[in-house]
Amino acid sequence: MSREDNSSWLKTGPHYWDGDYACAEGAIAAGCRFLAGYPITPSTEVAERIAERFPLVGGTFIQMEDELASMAAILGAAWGGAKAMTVTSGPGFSLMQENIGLGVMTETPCVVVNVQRGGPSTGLPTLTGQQDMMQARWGSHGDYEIIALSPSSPQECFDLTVTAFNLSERYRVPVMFMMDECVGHMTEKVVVPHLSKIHVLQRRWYRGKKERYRPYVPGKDLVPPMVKAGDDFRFHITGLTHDERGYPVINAACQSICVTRLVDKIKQNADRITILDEDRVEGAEVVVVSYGISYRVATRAIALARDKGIRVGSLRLVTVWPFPERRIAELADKVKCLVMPEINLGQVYLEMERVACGRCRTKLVPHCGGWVHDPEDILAAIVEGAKP
Amino acid sequence: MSREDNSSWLKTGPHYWDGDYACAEGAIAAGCRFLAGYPITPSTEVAERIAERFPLVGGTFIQMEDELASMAAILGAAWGGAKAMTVTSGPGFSLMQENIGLGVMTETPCVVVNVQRGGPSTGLPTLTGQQDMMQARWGSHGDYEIIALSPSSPQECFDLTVTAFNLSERYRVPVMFMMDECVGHMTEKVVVPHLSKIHVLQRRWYRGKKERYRPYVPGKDLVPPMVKAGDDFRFHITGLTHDERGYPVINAACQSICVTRLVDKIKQNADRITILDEDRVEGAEVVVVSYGISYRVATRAIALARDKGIRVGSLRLVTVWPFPERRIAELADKVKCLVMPEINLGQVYLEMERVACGRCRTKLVPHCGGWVHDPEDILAAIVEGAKP
Amino acid sequence: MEIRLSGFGGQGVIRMGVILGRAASMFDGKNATLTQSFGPEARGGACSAQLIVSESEILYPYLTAPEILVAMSQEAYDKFEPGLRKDGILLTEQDLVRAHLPRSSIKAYSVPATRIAEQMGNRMFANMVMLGFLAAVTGITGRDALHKAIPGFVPDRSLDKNLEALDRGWELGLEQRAA
Amino acid sequence: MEIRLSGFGGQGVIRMGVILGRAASMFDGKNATLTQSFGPEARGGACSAQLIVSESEILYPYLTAPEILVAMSQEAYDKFEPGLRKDGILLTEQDLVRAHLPRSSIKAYSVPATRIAEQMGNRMFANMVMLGFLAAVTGITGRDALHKAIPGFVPDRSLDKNLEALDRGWELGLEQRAA
Amino acid sequence: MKFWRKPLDSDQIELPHGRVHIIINRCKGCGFCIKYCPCQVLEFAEEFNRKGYHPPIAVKPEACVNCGLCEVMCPEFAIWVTEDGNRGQSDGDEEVTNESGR
Amino acid sequence: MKFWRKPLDSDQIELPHGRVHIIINRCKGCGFCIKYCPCQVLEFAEEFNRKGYHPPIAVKPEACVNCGLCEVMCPEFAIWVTEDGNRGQSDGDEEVTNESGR
Amino acid sequence: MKHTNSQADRQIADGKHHPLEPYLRMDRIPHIWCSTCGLGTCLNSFLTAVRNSAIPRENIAVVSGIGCTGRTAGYVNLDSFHTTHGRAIPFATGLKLANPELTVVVISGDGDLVAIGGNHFIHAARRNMDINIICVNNFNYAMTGGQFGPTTPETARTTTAPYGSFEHPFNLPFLADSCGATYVARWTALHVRHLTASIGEALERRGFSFIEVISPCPTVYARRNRLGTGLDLLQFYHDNSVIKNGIDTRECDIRFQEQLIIGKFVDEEKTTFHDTMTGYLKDAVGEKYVPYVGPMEMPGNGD
Amino acid sequence: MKHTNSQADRQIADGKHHPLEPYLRMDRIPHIWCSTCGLGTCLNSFLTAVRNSAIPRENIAVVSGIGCTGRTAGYVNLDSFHTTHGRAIPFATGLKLANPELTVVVISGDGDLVAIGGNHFIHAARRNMDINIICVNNFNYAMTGGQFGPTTPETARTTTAPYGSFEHPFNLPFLADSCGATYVARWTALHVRHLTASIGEALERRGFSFIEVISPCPTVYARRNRLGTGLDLLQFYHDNSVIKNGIDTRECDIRFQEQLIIGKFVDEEKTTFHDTMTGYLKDAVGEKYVPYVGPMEMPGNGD
Ligand SMILES: Cc1ncc(C[n+]2csc(CCOP(=O)(O)OP(=O)(O)O)c2C)c(N)n1
Ligand SMILES: Cc1ncc(C[n+]2csc(CCOP(=O)(O)OP(=O)(O)O)c2C)c(N)n1
Ligand code: SF4
Ligand code: SF4
Ligand code: SF4
Ligand code: SF4
Ligand code: SF4
Ligand code: SF4
Ligand SMILES: [Mg+2]
Ligand SMILES: [Mg+2]
Repeated sequence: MSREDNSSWLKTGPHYWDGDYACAEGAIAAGCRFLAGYPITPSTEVAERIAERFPLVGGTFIQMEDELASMAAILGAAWGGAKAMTVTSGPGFSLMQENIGLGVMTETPCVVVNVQRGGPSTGLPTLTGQQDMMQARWGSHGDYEIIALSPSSPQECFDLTVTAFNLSERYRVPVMFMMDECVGHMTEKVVVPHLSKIHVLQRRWYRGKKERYRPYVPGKDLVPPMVKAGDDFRFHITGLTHDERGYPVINAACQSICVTRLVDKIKQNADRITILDEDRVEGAEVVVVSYGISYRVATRAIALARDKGIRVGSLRLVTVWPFPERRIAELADKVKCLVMPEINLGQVYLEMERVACGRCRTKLVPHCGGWVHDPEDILAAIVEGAKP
Repeated sequence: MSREDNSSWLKTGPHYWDGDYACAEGAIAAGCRFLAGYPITPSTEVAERIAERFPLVGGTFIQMEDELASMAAILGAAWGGAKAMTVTSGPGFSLMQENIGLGVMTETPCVVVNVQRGGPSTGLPTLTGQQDMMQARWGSHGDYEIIALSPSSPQECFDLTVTAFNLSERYRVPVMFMMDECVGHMTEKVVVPHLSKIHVLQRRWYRGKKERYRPYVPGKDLVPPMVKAGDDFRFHITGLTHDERGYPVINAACQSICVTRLVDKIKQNADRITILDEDRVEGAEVVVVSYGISYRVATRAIALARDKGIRVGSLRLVTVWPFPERRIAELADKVKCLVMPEINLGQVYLEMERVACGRCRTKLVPHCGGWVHDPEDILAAIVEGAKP
Repeated sequence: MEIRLSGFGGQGVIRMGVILGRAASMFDGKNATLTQSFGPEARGGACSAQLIVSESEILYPYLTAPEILVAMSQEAYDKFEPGLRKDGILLTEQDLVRAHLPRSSIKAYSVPATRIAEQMGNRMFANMVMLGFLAAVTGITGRDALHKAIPGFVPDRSLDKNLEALDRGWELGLEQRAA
Repeated sequence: MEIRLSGFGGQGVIRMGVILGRAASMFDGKNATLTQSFGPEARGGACSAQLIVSESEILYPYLTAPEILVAMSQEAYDKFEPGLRKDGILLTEQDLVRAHLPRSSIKAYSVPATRIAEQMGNRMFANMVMLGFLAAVTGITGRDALHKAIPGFVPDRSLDKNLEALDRGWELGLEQRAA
Repeated sequence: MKFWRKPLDSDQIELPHGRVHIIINRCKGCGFCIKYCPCQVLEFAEEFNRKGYHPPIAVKPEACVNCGLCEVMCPEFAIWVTEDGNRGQSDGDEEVTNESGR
Repeated sequence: MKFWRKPLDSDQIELPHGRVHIIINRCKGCGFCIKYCPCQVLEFAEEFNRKGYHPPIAVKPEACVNCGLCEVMCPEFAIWVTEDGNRGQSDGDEEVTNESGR
Repeated sequence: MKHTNSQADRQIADGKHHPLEPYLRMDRIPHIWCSTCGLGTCLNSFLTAVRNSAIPRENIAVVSGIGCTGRTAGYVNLDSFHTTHGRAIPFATGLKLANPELTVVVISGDGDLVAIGGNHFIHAARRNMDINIICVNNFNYAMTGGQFGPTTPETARTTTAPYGSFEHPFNLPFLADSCGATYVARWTALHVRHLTASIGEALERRGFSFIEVISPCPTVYARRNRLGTGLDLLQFYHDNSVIKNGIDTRECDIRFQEQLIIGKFVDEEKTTFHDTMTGYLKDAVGEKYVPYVGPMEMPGNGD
Repeated sequence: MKHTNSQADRQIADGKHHPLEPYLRMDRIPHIWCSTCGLGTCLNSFLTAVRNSAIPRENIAVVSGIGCTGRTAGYVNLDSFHTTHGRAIPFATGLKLANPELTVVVISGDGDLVAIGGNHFIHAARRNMDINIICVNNFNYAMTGGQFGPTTPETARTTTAPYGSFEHPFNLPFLADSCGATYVARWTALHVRHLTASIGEALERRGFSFIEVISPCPTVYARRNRLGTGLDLLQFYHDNSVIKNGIDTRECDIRFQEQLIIGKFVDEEKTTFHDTMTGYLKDAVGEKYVPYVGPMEMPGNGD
C-alpha cells in the first residue's frame, strides 16, 4: 500500500506491509520478472502490487483471461527464461491444477501463490482457511511430489517467497506458496535486507556443449540443468511421458524412469528441502505442530499451557510438503502427543497421524474456516495430550 | 461396439462389451438421461456409446467445448431434474475439479466417470493408471468428503454405474466412478438383468409444502431432499457458504454448520456407503487390499501364494472413498500384514497405513503406470508379509 | 494496546488501522500488528481492523480484550461494543450509530465524522476525521507520526484534504478530551 | 487358450479380438476376456489384443504363456514372437513381416492377408482374412460363430465384403492346414 | 448536492395522477429518482436515513404524472408510484417498510 | 490404383532440369507426389516398401521440371528434387535412408 | 402493462409494497450493491420485464456466475443459481436441456461472461443455445476490487492497471455476432425503458440472445478514473449515447469516455440448438428416435 | 528461394538428404501421422517457410497443444513445446513476453485452438499478441478417434455424432476478425504454395496472425463420411476451392462438402501487445519506467 521511493527495485529497509504486498516484494527480490494472473480475493493484492511495481523494476505483468491461461503463461515464461509466478486462491487454484501437472512433468521452475480462503467452492471468499493443503499435494492427476511452503507473517511472506523461488530453481518444480487470508491481510513491519544479504539462487543453466544437450539428463541430485528458448538448443518438451531427450515414449518402462525420478528428486532431497522452526521441542511431552496463521494462534495456547506447567514444544512446518516424515517419526518416539491445529477438518494431520504410526497419540484441532482457532481449543488438546 | 437391437432402452441379456460400453449402458439403466462430455482417451468410448444410444432411449447428449463446461452442464442438468453424468480421464478430471466442488457445495447428485490413464500431465494417454485416486478425494479446493467407486470388470462397470447413481441420489453428492484404462478397454460378457432386477433409486424429491421448502434442511441422515427448477419452489443455490435457505452467509459460524454437515453426511453414513468384496479374510495372515484392475491381477498372486501354503485373504475396495476405516482397523488387529498393490506410487495406501496405525505391517506394491503389476511382485510382498 | 476499528466497507476503516499501525511501528518504534476481517466479497459489508501495539514481539496477533473501539456503523457497534473492556474507550460515528445506554465505566465519544467530512465536500474523509479524533483522545500516537504515516495511503491529489480532515478530528478530539 | 493378436493401429487388430471373443463367449458358451494395449495416442502405433478363452471363470485377465500369436506388423512380430509358447502357433502377415528363422517347435503360417484384401479392393479387410485363417488353422471357434459375431462390428454396408474376406481366409487356412 | 429542508415526516398531498411511495430506510441516496423525474417531484432530504443516506422526498407531489421512471430506475426498490386514488397510506413514511425491508 | 510394374531398383536417367530423389522406406504411399506432379514423372511402384506401402517411382524422370511440388507436398519428407547436375547418388535408392529414417 | 404474473402481484395490490416485491427475495433486501451502482437498476429492469412477460415466473430460471453482477441470482424470487466464476452459461445449458420448458436467463458480469467465461459464451452463441444472456458491463472486475478486464477501455485506470489499461477491449456485440448470436443489443443503465423492452423481447423469443448493459460502478471503476458517482455516469450515458438500431456490429467499439453506440443490432431467426437437435435426430434416426422425455420421468423400479 | 538459414542447410548440400532434414528431428521420423493425412504436408509447408525465412531458426519457437496436429511440435528441429490441450496460446504468450526476441508459432488443431482453447484464442487476438497461429482444421478431433467439434460441418458423421452433426460450426476467420486479429488467411493442404507464402508472411510481420489450413483426416473423419482418402480430399479441395482475397470474413462459412472460400482475408497494421505495453508505460510512468530486461538478466547475488 505504501508508495515510498519506487526508483530502486529493491526496497531495502523497514516497511509496514501486509502479507500480500510482502509476497510481491519478495518475488521482486527473488528476481521474478514475469507474473501472469487473474484476480481473486484474497490474493489480488499481490498482483496489484506487482502491476504497480513491475514497470519500475523491469518486469512484465499480464492479466490473463483466466487461471488456466495464467498457469500456462508462467510455464511458457519460465521456458522463455524468466523467473515467473502466478497468484490465486482456492477456485483459481483448482483451475490451475492441470497445468501445474504440466509444470511438474516438464520440470519447469515457477511459483504458484495460493492465498487460501474458506472452501469448498466459492465458500468464504474474504475469510481465511487452510483447506487447500492436500490439494496442493494431490490436486493434479497422476503421481507427483511437490514442494509447498506456508508463511506465518508478512516478514516471512517476503523471506519465504525468495526461498520458494530458490527451491523452485533448485529442484525444477512448481513451488506452492500456501498463504492464508489472515497472513495475507496481516500488516506488520517487514524489513527488506540489503541486496547482498538476500540469497537468490539463479537458474541452473546447462553449461555443457550445445550438441550434447538433452533436456532430461539429471545431475547427481536428480535435477537436470535448464536451457531456454532462443539459444539454439532446439530442445523439445512435452507433457507426455518422455525419455532423456524429452521425446515422448509411451510405455511403462519409460514411465517408470520418468515418473520415478520426478518423485525421487523431491523425496530423496527431502531433508535438504525441509525447513522447520522448532521451539523447546527437546524434553517436551506435547509438541504442537502447526503452520501459517495457525502457528501464530498456537503460540498463545502454548504460552497458556506452559503457564500450567505442561512441557509443550512447538514445531512449525515452514515447508509443509514434502512432509517432514523423519522428524515427525523421531518426535513420535519421544512425546506423549502431537497436536495439530489446522483451519480445515484434518489434512496435513492425516500425514502426521500416518507417520506417527501409533507411536504416540496424535490430536487434530480442526476448524471449518472463516476464522482462526480459539486458543482455548488448542489448549484443551494440549492438556488432553499431556495426560498420561 | 455392438449394435444389437437398439429399440428397447434396456438391453436385457448377455453382451460382449468392454468396460466403457458397459458403463454407458449402466448409466442408461440407472436412468441417466443427460450426458455432457468432452472427448479424451481412454474414456471417449463411454460418450460415443451414449451418443449412439441416447437418441434411442430419450436422453440428451451434448458435447461441450471443454471439461469445465461439461461439469458445469451436468450440475445444471441435475437441477433441471435429470440424472446426469460426465466422462473424462486425468487431464479433464483436473479441469473439472472446481465445479466438482460446486457440486459438493450445492449437494448436486451426478456421476463423474474418470477412466484413469497414466499421469502426471498428458502422460500415457492410452495406457493405464490408478493415479487419480487421491485427486478424486482432494482435487478441489476446500474441505469435503466424496464417494468413489472402482469397478474391476465390464460387468461391474455396468452394475456399479447404477450403484454410483444410487449413491449420488441418496447422499446428494457427485460420485466419482474411478475406472482404469484396463477395465475400460477389457471386453467380457456383460449380462444386463431384467428391468425388475435392477435397483434404481429415484431422486429423493421434497414432498412437503411448497411454502415451507428450504433447500438445505436435511433429514435424519443429514441429506436434504431435492427439488428441481420449474416447479415454483423459487429456490436459490450458491457455491458460497450458505444457510438452510441456501442464502449466502459469510462467516465462520455458518461455515461450520454448512461444511460440517457436508462432511458428516458422508462420514456418518460411511458404513452404509461402503461396499467391500472379501475372500477368505477370516484367519488370514496376510490380506491383499486392492481395487480396480489391480484386484484382477492380485488374484493371481493370491493363488500363487496360497499354493505356497500362505493364508492370504483378499479385500477388494469396491468403494474406495470414504475409506473403510473401521474394517481396515479391525483387520489390522488380526493380520500380520496388509498388502496393497496400486498402479501408482502409493495413494490409497497412505490411508491404509494411517488407519492400520502400526498395529500390523503394511506393504505397498507400487507401479508407475502404463501397465499392470507383475503378479510376482505382489506375490513377493505377500511372502514377505507372511514372515513372522 | 488493543484497538478495534470497525464499520462498513468503503468507509476506510482498514486504512485507518494501517495508518495508525504504520505510525506506531515506523515512526514510534513500537511493534504493531494489524489484522482485518471483511464481510461478503463485495462492498458495503461489515468490516473491522484489529490493531495491537506493543513494545515487545507480537506472536498472537488477535485481540483478547480491546481497550479502544471505533464503531463507524450501527452493525459494527452492535457487534463489537459488548467485547470492549469495561474501562475501555468507545468512539462512535454520530450520525450512523445510535448508541445504547453506555456502560458507565466506559469513556464514550460520539464523533460527527461523516458530517464534518461532508462539509469538507466528501464523506470519504470521515475516517481521517475519526483517526485524528482517536489519536487526540487516546494519545496512542502523535499527530506528527500520523502526518508522516499518511502519504502513500491516500491519493496524492487529496493528501492535503485528508491531512486537514485528520487535523479537524484532532482538534475536535482535543476539545472533547478537555471537556 | 491364450491368444495374442498384434499389429499396428488401423489394421483392425482389436476388432479381430472382439469378434473372436464374442464368438467364443456368446455363441460357444465359453468365457472370453479380451484385453488390449495401444501404442501412442494416435494412429499407426503398435497395438495388440490379448484374448483368453476358458471354460472356467477368468480372474487374472492377462496372458501368461500365449499359445497363438498373430503378428500383422514387423514391430509386433519382433516384440511378441519371443513370448510365444514353444509349441505355439504363429501367424504373420506375409508382406509386412519378415520372419526370422522360426523355432522348429512352432507351427508358423505366413498369410497374404493384406494382398488378398487389396485384391478385394480395400486393405481394411486384411484383418478379416487373417481372422478366418486363424479360426481355420486353430479351430478356436467355428465359422458360423464368427459369422454371427461379426454384424455390428463392421459397417453394415461392408458386412458382406467382410464376411467374404473372412471366408477367403478360412478357405486358405483350411488349405494350409491340410497341407 | 442541495438538500430540501422539509422534515421527512411531513404529510403528502394526494395527487391527480400519480402517488409516489418511498421507503426511506431502503434508500441508498443515489438520486436517480430525483434527477430523472421528468417533473421535478423529488428532492434530497436533509436528514440521514438509518443507513446514513439522504433519501428523496416528494417536494412537488402534485406534479407527479405517474410515469413510473423513478420506480423502474430505483436500484433499491425504495420508491414506486400508484395510480392516484389508491388509498394506501404509504406516503414515504416508515410504516410501509415491511419486516424485511431493513 | 494402378501400379507401375518396373522393379524398384531400376536405374534412373539424369534429367535436364530436375532430379528426383525418393527414400522408398520413408514413404507412406499417399500418392500426393504422383497425382500432383505436373509432368507425370511418377507412378506407384507395384512392390510394397518395408512399411507395406507402394512408394512412387520416377517413370518419366526426364520430364521433371524441378518445380518442387512433390517435395513440398510430401507428408513424409520422402521425396525431393535437386537441380540437375547434382551428382548425389540418391536416386530413390534405399542407400539414402539415413540411420533414423526407419 | 399486462400483469400476467398477476397472482404474484396480488400481495402488492394494497400499495404498501413495491410492485416488484413478489419478484424479489425480500428477506435478502437490501442487496449488497453500493450506492449509485447501476446493478440495482438492471435488476429492477429485468424484474419489470419478467412481471410484464407472459411467461409464468415459475418457468423462468436465473443463472449467474460470480461477481457483483453475479449476485443478481440471489435476489430474484425465481429458481436461481449462483454458480462458479465463468460457468453460468454451461450450467444454464445443462439446465435448459434437462428442462426445455424453462426460460433460462444468464445475468452476469463482463468479466464472468467474456473473460474467464469467454469460451462458453462463443460456443453457446455458435450453437444458438436457447438462453438469454444479460451481460452487465461495468468495464471492470468490480467484485474483486476493480481490476481491468477484456471490456476495460484503453487508458482507464484500475488496480491492476495503475498506469492505465493498454489492452484493446472486445467489441462484444461484434464478437457475439461473429459466433452466430441471433439477437444482439446494447443499452445502458439509463435506458431502462429500452432495456426492459429488450429483455422482454429476448425472454419471449427463441434462441441465443445477448444484451449488453453498460452500467456504472462508482465505487471501484469510476472512483479510480475520477468519473464521479453513478449519477454522473448516467449523465454521461445521457450525453454520449446514440441509438443506432441495426448498425453493423463492427461499428460498436467502445472507447474511454467517448460515444456509446446503443440499440438493437441483430435480430434474426435461426433454429435453436434444441430444435435443431430434435428435428435432425428425428430425420436421421427415424422411427426409433425417442426425444428427451423431461426431467421427472426417469426409468427405474426403485424407491 | 533465399536460403538464409544456410548454415542449417549445409549438411544437405550433398543431395543425399531431404532439404528439410535440418529442420526436422530426424530421430523421430517417421512421424505418427497416417498415410494420406495432410498434417505431414502442413509441416512440410511450415518448415519450407522457415527455411525460406530471414529469421534465424534459433529464434523461432513452436508451441503445440494436444492432438494429431499438436504432435507437430515434436518433429520440428526448433525449440518446441508440446503443452496441454487447449493451452498452447497462453503458453506461447508467456514464452513470447519473457523472450520478446522470439518468433513464436502456435501450430495446433481446430479442437485444441477453438474448442477447449477458444477463450485463449479470442483473447490473444484481442490483445494483438505477437504470435502466429496455424490452425489445422480437419473438421474433427482426430487424435481421440474422430469426434465432432466446433468446426465440424453440419450433417458430417463422427463417433460422437453417429447420426451426423447438427451444431452450427464456427466461421473461424470471422471469429478471429471480430476479436481484432490483424492477419487472417485460410488455405488447404493442397494449396501448399500459397500456404507456404502465407506462413512466411506471417512469420515476418508483427502481431497476431491466424492461418487456417483445411487438411484431410482420412482415417477418422473422411472414412466415417465416406469421403475417401486424403488424395480424394485434395481433389475435392482442388475442385471446390475459390480464392477470394480480402473478402468480408462473414462470407467464409464452411458447409459440408460445399465450396471452400480460401485466401488472405485480413492484413492490417495494429500495434502489438508488447509494443503497446512498452509504449504506453513509457508515456504513463515516465522516467521511472524500466522495460523488461530480457530473460537472462535476473537480479540477485546468489550462485
Ligand atoms: C475461478 C475464479 N477466479 C476468480 C474469481 C474471483 N472473482 C470473483 S468475481 C470476479 C470478476 C467479476 O467481474 P465481473 O464478472 O465483470 O462482475 P462485476 O463484479 O464487475 O459485476 C473475479 C475475478 C473467482 N471467484 N473464481
Ligand atoms: C484436458 C484434455 N481434454 C481432452 C483431451 C483429449 N484430446 C486430446 S487431442 C483432442 C482433440 C484433438 O482435436 P484437434 O485439436 O482438432 O486436433 P487433431 O487431432 O484433429 O489434429 C482431445 C479432445 C486432452 N488431452 N486433454
Ligand atoms: S412517477 Fe414519474 S413523475 Fe412521478 S415521481 Fe416518479 S418519476 Fe416523477
Ligand atoms: S432511486 Fe431509490 S435509492 Fe436512489 S435516491 Fe431514489 S429512492 Fe433512494
Ligand atoms: S519436381 Fe515437379 S516435375 Fe519434378 S517430379 Fe516433382 S512434382 Fe514432378
Ligand atoms: S508424397 Fe511422399 S509419402 Fe506420398 S507417395 Fe509421394 S513420396 Fe510417398
Ligand atoms: S463495486 Fe461497483 S459494481 Fe460492485 S456493487 Fe459497488 S458500484 Fe456496483
Ligand atoms: S487420425 Fe486423421 S489427423 Fe490424425 S494422423 Fe490420422 S489422418 Fe491425420
Ligand atoms: Mg464487471
Ligand atoms: Mg482437428
